[in-house]
Amino acid sequence: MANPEPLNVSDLQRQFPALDQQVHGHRLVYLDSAATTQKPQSVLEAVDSVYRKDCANVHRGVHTLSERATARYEEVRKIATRFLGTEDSQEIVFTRGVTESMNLLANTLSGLVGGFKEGDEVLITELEHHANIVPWQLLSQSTGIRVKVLPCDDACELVLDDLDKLVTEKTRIVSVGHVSNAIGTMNDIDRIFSAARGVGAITILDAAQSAPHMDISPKKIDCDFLTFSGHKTYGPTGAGILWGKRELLDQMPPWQGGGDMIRTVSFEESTYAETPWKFEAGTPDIAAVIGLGAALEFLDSTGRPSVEAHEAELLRMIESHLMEMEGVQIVGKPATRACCVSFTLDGIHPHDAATIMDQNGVAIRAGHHCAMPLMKRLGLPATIRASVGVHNDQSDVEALIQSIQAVREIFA
Amino acid sequence: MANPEPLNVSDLQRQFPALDQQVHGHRLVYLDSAATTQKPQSVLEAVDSVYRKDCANVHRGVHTLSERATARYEEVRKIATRFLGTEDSQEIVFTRGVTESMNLLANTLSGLVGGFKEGDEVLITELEHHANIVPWQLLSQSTGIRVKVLPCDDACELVLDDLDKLVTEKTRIVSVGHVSNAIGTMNDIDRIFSAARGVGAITILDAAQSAPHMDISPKKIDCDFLTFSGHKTYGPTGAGILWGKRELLDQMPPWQGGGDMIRTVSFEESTYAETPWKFEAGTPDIAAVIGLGAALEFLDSTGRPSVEAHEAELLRMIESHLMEMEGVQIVGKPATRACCVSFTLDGIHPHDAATIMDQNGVAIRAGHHCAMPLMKRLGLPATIRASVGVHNDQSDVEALIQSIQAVREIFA
Amino acid sequence: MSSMRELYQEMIIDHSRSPRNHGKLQSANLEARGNNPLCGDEIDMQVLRSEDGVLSEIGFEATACAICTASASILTETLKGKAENEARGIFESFHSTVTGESSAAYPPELMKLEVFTGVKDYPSRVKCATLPWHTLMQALEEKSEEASTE
Amino acid sequence: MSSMRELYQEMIIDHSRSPRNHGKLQSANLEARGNNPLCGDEIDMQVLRSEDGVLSEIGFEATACAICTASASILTETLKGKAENEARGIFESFHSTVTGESSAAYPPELMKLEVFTGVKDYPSRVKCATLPWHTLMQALEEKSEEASTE
Ligand SMILES: Cc1ncc(COP(=O)(O)O)c(C=O)c1O
Ligand SMILES: Cc1ncc(COP(=O)(O)O)c(C=O)c1O
Repeated sequence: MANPEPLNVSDLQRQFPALDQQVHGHRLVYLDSAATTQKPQSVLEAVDSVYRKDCANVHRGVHTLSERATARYEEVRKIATRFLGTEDSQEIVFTRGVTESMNLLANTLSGLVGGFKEGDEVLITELEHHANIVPWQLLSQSTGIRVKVLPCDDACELVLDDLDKLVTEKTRIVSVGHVSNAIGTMNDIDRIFSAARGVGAITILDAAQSAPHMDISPKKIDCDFLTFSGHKTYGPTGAGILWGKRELLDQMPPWQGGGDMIRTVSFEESTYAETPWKFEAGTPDIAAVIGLGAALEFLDSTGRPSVEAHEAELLRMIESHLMEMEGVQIVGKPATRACCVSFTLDGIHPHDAATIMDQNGVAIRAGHHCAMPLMKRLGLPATIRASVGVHNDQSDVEALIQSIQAVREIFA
Repeated sequence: MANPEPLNVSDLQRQFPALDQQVHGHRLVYLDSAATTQKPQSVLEAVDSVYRKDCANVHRGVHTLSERATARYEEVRKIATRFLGTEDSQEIVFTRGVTESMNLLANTLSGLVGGFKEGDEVLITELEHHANIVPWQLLSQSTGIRVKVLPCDDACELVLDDLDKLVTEKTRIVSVGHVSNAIGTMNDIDRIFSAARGVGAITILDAAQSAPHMDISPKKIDCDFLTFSGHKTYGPTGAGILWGKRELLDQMPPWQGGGDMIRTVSFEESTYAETPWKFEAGTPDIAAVIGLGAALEFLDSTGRPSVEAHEAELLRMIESHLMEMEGVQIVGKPATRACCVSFTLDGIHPHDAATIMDQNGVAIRAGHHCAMPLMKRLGLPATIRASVGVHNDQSDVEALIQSIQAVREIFA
Repeated sequence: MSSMRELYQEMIIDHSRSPRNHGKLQSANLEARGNNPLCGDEIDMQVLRSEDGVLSEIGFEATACAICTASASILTETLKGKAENEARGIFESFHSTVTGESSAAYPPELMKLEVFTGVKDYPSRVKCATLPWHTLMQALEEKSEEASTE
Repeated sequence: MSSMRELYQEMIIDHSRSPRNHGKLQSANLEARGNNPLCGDEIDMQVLRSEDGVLSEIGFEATACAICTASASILTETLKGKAENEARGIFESFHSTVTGESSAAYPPELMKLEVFTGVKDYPSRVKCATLPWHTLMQALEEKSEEASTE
């Protein structure tokens, strides 16, 4: 593959108004994109213009503002379809984000498999975010299905050799994160999903931490469902995408009831709208969806191969700097890394480090990263996580390293 | 009661940027607030400033942006508590709006009543919006409970004499709209809820169409739960409020699973966060919630008794104009009216009327208003609905009437 | 208001008030129901298709706006006596004209359809004009599902 | 960095590295567990309360940040030997000082608590300082629930 065009990072930086601020007297160095990304000007303008010009409810209105709002809202399904490289824009369901998508799936997939029965299994992994654990636990409580876990090794790589043992005739669903938000491990999705397909299981990809960084076309990643959060993809809070194969979505019952998701309502019986509207009950987050459209166009315009290459280089720089420092332990040694680097400082709790780093203008995350089972496996209460976005550059990496030095001075 | 201060409407109008536009060469006359309200400048600024300055995920961050975002987000619980005249800000649950609130309740109230059993009943009314019908129908399908309906008469007033017959020992939940979004009927909530309390039923108020217009303090309206949508209360799309009594919320199980709603997660078992966080799984719509805070402060600052008096006067004007016109039928004759007036034009379908009125700059809604069962009861496929907000004035009423005249000319 | 006069031309008002071929067609051998859930328009179309594939009779009943009713009425006048294939071709050109995809003029014998051209400027009303046509196609497919304009 | 030096004073670093009264108190007759789910801090506090209501022994174990650990350590030093009522009063003034509600100075015998005053400027860290205190109160209440700083 030819090298992608280098990113024009300084141009990108100028597009993020929030980066242009001081924190405790220092330039803001934002290394917490895995929690939520900053938003480019075009997204801010999209949201603002909805409220300034096209502020109306969607779908049911005949008047001009409502027609404009509806057209802009529905246009985002087409933008998302292009973003994913798929064809059918009715495969795009708007949710609040990955969490809501997973809950929707956990509550409606029974319609596909003809109901869950005791003994059925859902396979997840030890690297998952709580959003891909708790919905299945709740489903397990109400249906008796079992949640099985593909373990990871000390390098925080999934133990793929266990697949044969764990993927069996009982496996109905395999739901896996593409990239671990706690460690940065990029999982071998092809191998996991091909095992799943082998037993006829439904495959779900949590693309929360891959969508902002790489191409996630379902044509390449052969899966049944895929979901990501807009707010981690340079879009507003409140809107995310659940993509699913049309024939599957068509067979699933609705989840939430209310306006917009119905065809007819009577007190005796109601009939439901077509896919995807049957999954979008009530007034949707119109402005956030329209903002998400702008975000996906922004990301597409940067050239995703360039983003991937640029961020991989930043992560390599961070890793090699950290490896040179004494008393720094990098957590996990994934073969392919994206999104972030997690580490700990000997004798210093991550929260103390985070406070001192923030004092130096460096925003990172300290904690369990909503991956408590993984933290338990690693025997760590928390880690420090530096995650990257399109606007980060070498000077951010240097500021990160300096701020770690400052932490060590305080605790010297 | 002393007359409230008159609203300073021209001042209010200037606060809504979207009103300052032309539609088909005419000044925009927005009479569709019941679908969604326009947003004042302060709300736009609140949302925008989140993305420009305080853009971070909430609750788990130690860094400055995250601390600011968390503080602003949690502050809205206090603002909402003041808005409702209640005391405990942990009684405020953020949802996307009334639809999500109703689905949350339908899925978690079983935790309060010790599980639903066949024969249990939920009472709603013939005036309800689909958001207060379909969730109970779905619950009925999964649990066998029955949905009973308090009918309305030809004036679109609820038949309260039927209460004794319909509210029985079997009634577990009584869920009623405060003001009908299709007709404008203000229901006698006190009488309905006191009957409900008499049999120990849980009471739920759909305040979607009363919150923007009047005081809805749960201290006056004695109920267990109350919900409204931010986007109909001058706030952004994506955020609404579910208020509930603390001791009830505490007893209810969570609904959606994921990050933020947990205390601890392990593959064996998870424990959940306290009320209200256990109901807020995943990254919430941070910007919309903060915008909603600005909207509630805006509404409080206008003086709600003044809003109520001003809007009541506008509705009276619309009604009396319509009564003078030939070939116009007002739908419903509620004793107390808020929010809107619904009507039909002889021999002219509401959708044709809506298109022609829009051509005159007048935005109204034509359709079934997500109240299909009511429309069937009335024998109408649709009505024309003019609904009012704080920024409407006499000139808007005149424009409305002129636009109806224009419709009649086309169809003369 | 001139644009409104263009949308609501005399012919549309006339057909909506006195729809042709209105009322259930008793002799029909094909039928379908269509609805537009967003505005509540409902239409039933009945067709008598002869053995050689000619739509010899078309009837309809509707609770719908002027544009939908007039569209149904003019549809019946236009397609009655046409071969099924020809009818499909006319559907295609009608559809692409009212959705704004094509601006080709109709051939002289279809000039009546011209009155719906203005609809393309009113996106939420396009479905009103196309619903009867979609419903007819549904009837010809012998599908049991309702046609819908979602 | 002067503000960081103020937050992480020598005394805090020292107590976090060498916490006093650390380790399970075997003679305890009261205990409670506290956690801060947002950052993962976990603490177990044990108390030996004598019959006349004096907190004669206090011990703790913690997996927590420097501020939380130092707060627990200094708590034990400060409250050991105090009557329960007096301990509650000290909790109140500590709590209102670190949350910024009060800016009253501590009496001379409580001057050690002064080192946590800087915490009030770091809202997300206030809970780190108060967790041990909340947990102690939980133990005194003889409540079975975990203390939590949500
Ligand atoms: C891998 C992964 N999955 C799921 C989520 C949940 O996303 P959201 O909070 O937007 O619903 C996150 C975000 O923290 C994540 O990193
Ligand atoms: C009375 C009533 N209830 C519920 C709703 C649903 O609100 P939302 O679409 O914001 O969830 C509406 C809005 O149309 C309404 O008018």
